[in-house]
Amino acid sequence: MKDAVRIEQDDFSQDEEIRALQASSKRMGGIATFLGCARDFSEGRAVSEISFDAYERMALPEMQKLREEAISRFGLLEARIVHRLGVVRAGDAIVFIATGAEHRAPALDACRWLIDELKERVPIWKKETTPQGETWVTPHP
Amino acid sequence: MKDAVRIEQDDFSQDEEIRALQASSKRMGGIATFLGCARDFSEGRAVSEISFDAYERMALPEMQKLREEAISRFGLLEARIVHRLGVVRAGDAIVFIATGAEHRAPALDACRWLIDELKERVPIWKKETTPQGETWVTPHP
Amino acid sequence: MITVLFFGPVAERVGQSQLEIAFQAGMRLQDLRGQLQTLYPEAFALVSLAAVNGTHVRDWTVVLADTSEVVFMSKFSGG
Amino acid sequence: MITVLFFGPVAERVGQSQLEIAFQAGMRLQDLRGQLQTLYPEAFALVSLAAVNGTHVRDWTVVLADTSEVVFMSKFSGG
Repeated sequence: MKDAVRIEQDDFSQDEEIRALQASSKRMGGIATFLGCARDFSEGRAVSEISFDAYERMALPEMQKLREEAISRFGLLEARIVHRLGVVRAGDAIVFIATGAEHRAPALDACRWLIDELKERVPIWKKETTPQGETWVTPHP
Repeated sequence: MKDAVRIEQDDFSQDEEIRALQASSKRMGGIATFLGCARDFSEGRAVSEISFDAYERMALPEMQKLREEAISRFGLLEARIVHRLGVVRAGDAIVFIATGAEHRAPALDACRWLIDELKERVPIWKKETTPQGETWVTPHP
Repeated sequence: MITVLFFGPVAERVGQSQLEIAFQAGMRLQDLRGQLQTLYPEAFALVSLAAVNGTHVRDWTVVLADTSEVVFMSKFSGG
Repeated sequence: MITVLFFGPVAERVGQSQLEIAFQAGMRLQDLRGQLQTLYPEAFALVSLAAVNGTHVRDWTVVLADTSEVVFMSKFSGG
């Protein structure tokens, strides 16, 4: 089975991730996921592709810490986090988070917390290619 | 493509549902999902299977209304809701909700709203089979 | 005739999922409930919602029409 | 030697993703930042975070060791 926390070039299957999540416990009654994907339009400009730069030495451990924090903070049974690097196009997956708990509330709360924290804490940067050239994305305040 | 709102016996693929959701727009940057699944344990009792009864004449239109309400209330690009009937066992999917929006916050908000409202508004009842016999589930207050 | 449907725990306690009840002009939802409650008190102890012709009805004084489909329901537990 | 790494928009403005800087005993993170800021003011206008040896550092007065890996980073935009 693939690691619960990964940074990788390749696309992944949501079904496979959910199966891996569920494999950890038969007590899982609620699974929440968030999938961040590439849009063909951002800040009023057409976007043809998105590429990434990451400080992987720090990014992967930060993602692993986030998973562990979420599990203990929300009492999850399991959580998985995958972030892609390389080049992606409109519709492609960028980040995937899945959280599983006995009941729905902690799974939903943890999923939102994880994507919000990931954006704050994981050293990855996004560059959009538009007809006007390439631009590094500035995070919204 | 399968309908965006369905009540069905068969299991479904999350990947397929996500692809159908994404097909509606290239502007989708955030997709949230909730999967409710059967647990092998509930209220202190082992559960071997779960079966359902539904007032389908009302259930499907209520789910369709929920989808439309969620789309307009949260400004979603698309939403899908699937509920299974028949008999399911531990780990099997029961209900699936997927919401897609330009940004993550409305997708996450709408997903939670939809599962909460579905439980309040859709006439489906769950029966758990335990070693002590069969019990209709009483919703938590 | 009015068709009355039951589902889940209510159907289990009634012992059937469908009844046909003679229609009477001016009959209200609460009248029908009253009649059936006397016959199936245990089932109706669970009833907290009703639907007429597939639509949730909150006003128990609504007047029923002949051939109406009425459902007396316990709290939902789907999802 | 101290290895300094840059990523994303900071690397673009510096024009490279790695520099080797001579280590000086007692050198603080803020000293290194000051040196590089003078050389790459546009890049450092974006810098709001730093990491030493893979760990986020909030205290800019921390003393660096020889062979430290230091990263000056702009706000993250992953996810």
